[in-house]
Amino acid sequence: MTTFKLELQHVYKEYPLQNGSFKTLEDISMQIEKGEFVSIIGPSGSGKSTLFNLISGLDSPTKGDILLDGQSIKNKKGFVSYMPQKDHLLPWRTVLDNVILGMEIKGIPKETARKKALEHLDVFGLASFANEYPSALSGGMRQRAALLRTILLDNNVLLLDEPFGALDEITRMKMQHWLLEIWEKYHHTILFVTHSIDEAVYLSDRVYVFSHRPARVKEIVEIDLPRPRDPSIITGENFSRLKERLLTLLAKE
Amino acid sequence: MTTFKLELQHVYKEYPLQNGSFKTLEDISMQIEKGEFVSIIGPSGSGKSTLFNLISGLDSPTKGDILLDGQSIKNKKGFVSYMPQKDHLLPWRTVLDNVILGMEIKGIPKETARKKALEHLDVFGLASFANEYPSALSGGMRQRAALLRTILLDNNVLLLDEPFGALDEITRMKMQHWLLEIWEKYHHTILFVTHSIDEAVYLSDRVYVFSHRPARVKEIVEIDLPRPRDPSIITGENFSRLKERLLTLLAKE
Amino acid sequence: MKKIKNHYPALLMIVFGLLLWEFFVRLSQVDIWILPAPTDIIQAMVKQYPILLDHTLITLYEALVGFLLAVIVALFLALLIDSFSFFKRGFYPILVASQTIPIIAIAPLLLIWFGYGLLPKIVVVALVCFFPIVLNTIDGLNQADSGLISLLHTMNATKWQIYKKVRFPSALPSLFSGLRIAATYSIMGAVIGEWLGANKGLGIYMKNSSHSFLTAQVFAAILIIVLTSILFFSFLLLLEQKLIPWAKLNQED
Amino acid sequence: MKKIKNHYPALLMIVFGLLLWEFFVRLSQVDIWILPAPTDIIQAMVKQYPILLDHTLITLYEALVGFLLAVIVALFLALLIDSFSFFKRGFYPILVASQTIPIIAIAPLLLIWFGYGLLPKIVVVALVCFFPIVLNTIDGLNQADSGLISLLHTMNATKWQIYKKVRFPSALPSLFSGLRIAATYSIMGAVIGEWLGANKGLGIYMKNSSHSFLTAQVFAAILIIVLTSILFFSFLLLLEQKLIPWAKLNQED
Amino acid sequence: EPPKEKAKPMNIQVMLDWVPNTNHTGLYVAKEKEWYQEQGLNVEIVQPSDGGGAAQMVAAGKAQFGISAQEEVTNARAQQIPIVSIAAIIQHNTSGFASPKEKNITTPKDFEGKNYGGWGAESEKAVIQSVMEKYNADFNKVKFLTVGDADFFTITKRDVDFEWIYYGWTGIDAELRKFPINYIELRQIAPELDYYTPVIITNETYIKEHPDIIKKFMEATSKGYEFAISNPEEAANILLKEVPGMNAELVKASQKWLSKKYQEDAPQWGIQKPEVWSNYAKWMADHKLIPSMIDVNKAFTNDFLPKK
Ligand SMILES: Nc1ncnc2c1ncn2[C@@H]1O[C@H](COP(=O)(O)OP(=O)(O)OP(=O)(O)O)[C@@H](O)[C@H]1O
Ligand SMILES: Nc1ncnc2c1ncn2[C@@H]1O[C@H](COP(=O)(O)OP(=O)(O)OP(=O)(O)O)[C@@H](O)[C@H]1O
Ligand SMILES: O=C([O-])O
Ligand SMILES: [Mg+2]
Ligand SMILES: [Mg+2]
Repeated sequence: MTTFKLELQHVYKEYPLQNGSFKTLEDISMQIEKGEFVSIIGPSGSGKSTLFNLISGLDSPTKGDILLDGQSIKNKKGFVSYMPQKDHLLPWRTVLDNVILGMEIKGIPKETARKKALEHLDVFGLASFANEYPSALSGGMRQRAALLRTILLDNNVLLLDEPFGALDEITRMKMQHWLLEIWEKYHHTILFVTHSIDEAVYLSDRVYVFSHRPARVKEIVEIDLPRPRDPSIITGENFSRLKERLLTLLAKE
Repeated sequence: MTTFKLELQHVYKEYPLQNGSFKTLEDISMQIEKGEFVSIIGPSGSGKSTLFNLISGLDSPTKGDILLDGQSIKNKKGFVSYMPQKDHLLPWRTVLDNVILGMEIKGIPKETARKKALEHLDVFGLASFANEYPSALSGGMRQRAALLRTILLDNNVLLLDEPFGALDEITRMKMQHWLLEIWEKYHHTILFVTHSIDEAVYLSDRVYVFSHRPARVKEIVEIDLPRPRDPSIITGENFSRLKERLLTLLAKE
Repeated sequence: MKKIKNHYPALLMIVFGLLLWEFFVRLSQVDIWILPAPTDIIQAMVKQYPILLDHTLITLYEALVGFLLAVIVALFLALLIDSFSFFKRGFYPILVASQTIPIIAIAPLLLIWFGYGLLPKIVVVALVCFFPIVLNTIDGLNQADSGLISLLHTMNATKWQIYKKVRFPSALPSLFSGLRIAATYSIMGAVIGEWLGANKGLGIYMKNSSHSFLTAQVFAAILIIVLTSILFFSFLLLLEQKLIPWAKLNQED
Repeated sequence: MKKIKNHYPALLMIVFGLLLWEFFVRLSQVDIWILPAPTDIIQAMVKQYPILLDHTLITLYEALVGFLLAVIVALFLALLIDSFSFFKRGFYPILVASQTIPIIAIAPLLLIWFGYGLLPKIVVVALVCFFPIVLNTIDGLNQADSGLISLLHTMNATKWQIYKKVRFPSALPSLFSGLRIAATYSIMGAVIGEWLGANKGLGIYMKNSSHSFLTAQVFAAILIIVLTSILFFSFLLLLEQKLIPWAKLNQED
Repeated sequence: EPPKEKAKPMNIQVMLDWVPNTNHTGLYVAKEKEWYQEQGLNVEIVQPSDGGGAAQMVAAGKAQFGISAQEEVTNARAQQIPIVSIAAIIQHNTSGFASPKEKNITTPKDFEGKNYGGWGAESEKAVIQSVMEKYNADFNKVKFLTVGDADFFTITKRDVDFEWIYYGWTGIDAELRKFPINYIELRQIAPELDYYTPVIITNETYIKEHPDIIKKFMEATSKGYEFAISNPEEAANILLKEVPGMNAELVKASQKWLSKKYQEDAPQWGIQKPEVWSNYAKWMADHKLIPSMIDVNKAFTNDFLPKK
């Protein structure tokens, strides 16, 4: 039996509500190998963010198990870098000090951390805002700061929940490009939630399509496009085929 | 001289910062006729949300004027329905009571407002969450609630700041469809910020392309596609041409 | 509910403390008029039960009426101060000043102004109680999310609507902090008020007992003060949890 | 800075109040030993200047040391209570109890335990001051955004790191509310402590003056108490604005 | 005699000097036996704050009568505060210096090197200085500790060697507790300090405007104290009934002791002698406790005592 980098085994999740409880995740299983880039798409409110909360140890599954390198990380924190859907920047820290938060928590000296972060601020278009408080940032800028904070946390496995949702297409493409570069360089394993089918196809090795709530894995679509991928492949035929396929799957919901 | 529904005349905006101040909007002029659907696209952090803050009267331009039906509404509130980029749901109100907030403020009795809102909750996929607090909603569900709240406010002019940013493509298409329906039925004038070029082209009569900060109007692209528009036009040639054009304009930034 | 339910640790600590106290007194042979043992206090309480009840009711009446008066005055003042920056700047120092004056020092003035009846006691309670309420209410009103307020502004909400729908609800937790502090002080305030000149009430009972060297009776009165105060405090805690149901969901850990 | 700068309204109201007082006393011919006019008070103050200074310094010393003691104890307790739910349930009622006991009632015990020196006064100040600080700190720590805390949890932050980076900063405004309330009470606390028995200090000065029917001197002492308390309060307000720079940006209106 | 017409009873407030104790028994007796009622007076007895306040209240006309002491009245008169003493509740000064037996303080000479616990007034120091000088003792060798409101038994547990007490209360309590003390009665060592404490006061305006009411009040009050003199046991029970929280044993013993002291050698309860007033005022002036000598004839009067 192979051990996967990240494996979900029959994960269930129920939430209590004002009136009764209801199921959010139903029997989710996933196998992700080291270095894979895997996306999840699914209807709004199906349970994607919930799944990330479970993997990151913030919440615990009602049933099932979550394995990292064959070891259960159910309820365990700190094994993956998680960028939540909301940016959660600390209002009392400048942009620079926000992005080094993860490093600081790992015990890296503040000065070292700042130096490392400053190298990246430019690519993220945040250089001139290093010393501002988050209240002076636009929505997209906040998201970029949150992404940089996640990457700098420097774990092997990244969970990214709609990291580019608030970015214009050009900035988004730049960020996508940069993310692929980082991924290839550091051999991250990435689990990626997006609402953009284009984005899912362009970035991923594999796409999990979730059903409506309670979310089940409706289909797993292999993205057999060659790497490295050039932005121009978006206009290619294979790309369109895959896109069509995913759209159909989602539309059926 | 014609009077426009909404007109911006040489609007400038500067913000103070920790170190000095800087320009966000530079000489923005726009003319929007009654019943038009106009989108704004531009780089993240260029000043789109800032512009909406000015039109809604939340903030005041450093220079220039803003006219509604020929009357200045600079610094005046309550003339337009504004859906900000952040959802700003009140944590102490249930979903139902959040969406009727605007109606309540207009003086509509709570029960009447609730009844009207309940009619729409289903289309928005929020029916079973009517009595939950916002903390139980997913990111996309929050956004839909915020949109419904804005529409129910029932002003002629709508400012929508990335209303569909957190929605999956299927839900997004459903919402787009619904928005066009509402728009045609009630002859709203809509100003729409989006990061999706597809979305801008599919929905708009005209697209304003903003430059990098400080934002100027870089180009105005007329979308001469016939209405009513079917989702299938996305694959058409005219659509692709317009999309290409906008992409190029943005990429040049 | 967490704070209210499961009193075991508190009970445990109190029982443990009482036992320690009892043993300490018994073993060290402290004179009963210096420090009576818990059993002595209970004995005194049982023996004096009808007299104590009489005095307790008077003190409670003063405390409750004074507290209610304080709440009314405090909310009114908080609103005034919050609404008009003129009042803020003018009243704030005066409010503070009102708290820094040792009440005992102006006892003769209070008597001259308010006589010997219940009024001066109620005034003392109100004086002691209104300050934490005002201060916490003002701070709470200021802590309201500026985004939510902006949203209501765009809807052209009146000042009062913004209070009702945003600033009051978000000031509630802070207001309740203030109410709890005030409740804590209210009964003690009544006792101090009685000290200024009275012929009934727990304060008088304590003073007379103290000068008759009946320390166990003094402690019996203190016990009643402590217990009723805690009851009052707990009641407010319960009320808060009833009035702020949405907070439950946010405060899981 | 807004609160501190621009004192005109406060000054105006105070000057107006003083004039009213002066005229009232002069016109109604109230005896000087009942209610001296402001000019009488100033006169007494000038005449007694060196003696008053002497007593004031002692009282201030007691107040400051007691306040600092209270801050240390309060922060320690708040942390303890916040960290261990056992302590929360156990200590909370005891804390409340500690505030409901009229200090005068246990004056003999304080004497026996702490003697006649500065210590019992410092203890009284600390007793009066620590409670609002504890309560506000605990409430402040609980108000921290649960999203931010979750984020740090995913980074496997230690409890202490979560305190340092999230919960303390977000508790700061509430903590300062508590500190300001405590500061308000501190000097009055010292005076009450002196009342219970002392050789020097404003409390003794007032008591002796009152015994000799020198009411103007009593009011001179009250004036000093009020002014120094306001100074202390304002200093904390300034400190708060220094320590919470990010709040400035959020609180525009 | 019953009132001629059924007039509404007059509301009267009496403010005490301290917590209710056996010094006040006559008032409570008169109230309980409805002797005030018979005079058409509705009397309310009010306890003061720790800062005292009866003199101020009476002077301000917010209480018609109050309990005070000769020292306070003298002080007040020196500040032009128009209060007047209308009866001495106890004929002689029953206060003195008490100390636990084992401290061996039997004369003022023994005060040297000891700690005195008091309430911090200048007059205390002057009194102690006076009596010590009579015994050629060095006043500077006494250490003064201000202990405020705390009582004899508490403070002598902690550093204090001797305190100034009322024998009728604290002294009796020591007897009951079998707490051996040495007691130096003030009037024995300094006859000039045999001043009246406590006294009943009213104010000058009230005397001018309502002499009749004062007469009625004193009529009933005298009767109350006379009852306490002849029926200490029953009087004590009345006090206990009227005042919450008191120590019955102490009240009864104290009442028994005081019953002989209220009138003592005077022809009638309440009588005040001019020389007691002038001697003490002179002593206060000599010791700079008041800025100048007062007119003692205005400070007290026997006019309202019932004619016997
Ligand atoms: N309160 C503020 N103080 C200072 N600068 C601000 C403030 N609000 C916005 N800005 C700045 O103004 C610029 C424009 O911000 P705005 O939010 O309008 O951008 P946007 O076009 O909406 O971006 P996005 O697409 O990312 O939402 C940004 O550079 C931002 O940093
Ligand atoms: N704390 C909670 N209590 C109750 N229900 C919750 C809670 N959090 C999430 N849910 C519910 O679980 C479901 C899944 O939510 P989740 O946030 O995982 O959706 P999502 O797939 O991320 O949606 P989106 O794409 O809109 O972000 C939703 O129906 C939501 O209402
Ligand atoms: O006056 C007191 O607060 O004890
Ligand atoms: Mg989500
Ligand atoms: Mg924006």
